[in-house]
Amino acid sequence: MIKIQKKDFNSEEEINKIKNLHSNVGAVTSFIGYVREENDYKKVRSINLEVYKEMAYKQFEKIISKANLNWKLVDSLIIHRYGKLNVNSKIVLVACFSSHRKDSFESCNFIMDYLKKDAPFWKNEFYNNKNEWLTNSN
Amino acid sequence: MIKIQKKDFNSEEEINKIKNLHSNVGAVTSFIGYVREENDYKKVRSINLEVYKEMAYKQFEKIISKANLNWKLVDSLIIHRYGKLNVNSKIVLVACFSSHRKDSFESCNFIMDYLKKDAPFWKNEFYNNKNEWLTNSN
Amino acid sequence: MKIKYFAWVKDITNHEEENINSIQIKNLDELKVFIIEKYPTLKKHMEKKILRFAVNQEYIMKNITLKDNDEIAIFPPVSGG
Amino acid sequence: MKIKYFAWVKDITNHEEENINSIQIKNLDELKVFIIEKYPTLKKHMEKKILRFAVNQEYIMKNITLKDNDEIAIFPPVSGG
Repeated sequence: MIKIQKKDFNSEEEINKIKNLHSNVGAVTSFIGYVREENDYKKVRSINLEVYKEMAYKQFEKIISKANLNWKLVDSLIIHRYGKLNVNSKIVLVACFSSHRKDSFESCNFIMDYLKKDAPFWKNEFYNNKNEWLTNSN
Repeated sequence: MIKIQKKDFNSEEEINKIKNLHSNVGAVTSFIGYVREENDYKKVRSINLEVYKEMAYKQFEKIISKANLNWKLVDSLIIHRYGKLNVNSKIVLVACFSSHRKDSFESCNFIMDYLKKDAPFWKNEFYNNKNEWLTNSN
Repeated sequence: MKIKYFAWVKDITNHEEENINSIQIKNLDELKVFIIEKYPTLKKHMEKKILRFAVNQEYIMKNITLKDNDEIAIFPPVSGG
Repeated sequence: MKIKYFAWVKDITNHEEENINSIQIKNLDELKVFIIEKYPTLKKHMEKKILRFAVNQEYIMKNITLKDNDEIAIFPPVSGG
């Protein structure tokens, strides 16, 4: 399942909704990313996360397909927020459901790797008196 | 934080309690283990998980210390249940809190590796008309 | 074709999206030339190969033919997650 | 000293724990001999090196001296998580 939304999520509820569909799931590895207070020695107040939604859905579907080729997954979940997010807010949840631990761990790491590299989201960090776009290069 | 308890837990609440203490946490990797319906081609109804509690606390503390030597962790959490657990119940939650993703992923995996190998818990699986202790060898 | 801009590229173009219909733009390279002429500030970023291009929501690294109903996005490196 | 048994070892001994006080048991190897004599069924598991031993909640692989107030646990391989 893929969700791209402004609102916060409850990871217990979101994971349960999927877990309840599958009695053969023994392992769920999940990753939650948060807005940190400090980045690159600057005090962050909030971020504005911009998204290219249609592309994000398409790219998330692709990466989940790739993960399914490489690991035995029963199900998977990506929730990525966008819009204004204060310090300490959740940004992203990735959860991978499998019978055995190794598959869920490795696929969750794989999906996060991809997501960081290719998912079309852009962070605009707000400090006390200015704001700045974050990019890998530039 | 280490908890060894009979009762179920809410992973969102448990993770939030710790996350709320630390504004420098950007990454939480967690693992949840569940009772699966089928194990080794046998239909499981429930398990009884026996624990050597004093030793489990001591061993969990040790492994968390080891994880802290190897990775930059802000905090960590192990909740391990014991007693009678029905199919689909949560057994264990391990969550690792760090500034960056790599530390939380690798340490969570490390703690689970250890836990599976050395934590003094024993599963007694109940099937339709018999029960059986699970062990690595034997 | 529809062109979409994101993050600081959008700050430079002052548009989220625009429709460009020119018989002179038959492929991505020709679109890049057109964009630089319209937004000269983007030139140095284009030259440093900082910008990313997506055609119909897929990353495109080389020159490809463009069709009238294509959606082309131009944006800086991503920073999600 | 206090001896604790877990899982199917406990099913064999029929005790969760017991106190053993013998001047003849000065180390772990001597305790193992005593245990096998008391619970002959455990002998084959002991010989196959299936059993695990913990002294004061720490795994012990070799022979060590035991003190009166030590807590010794005997159990099968673990299966937590």
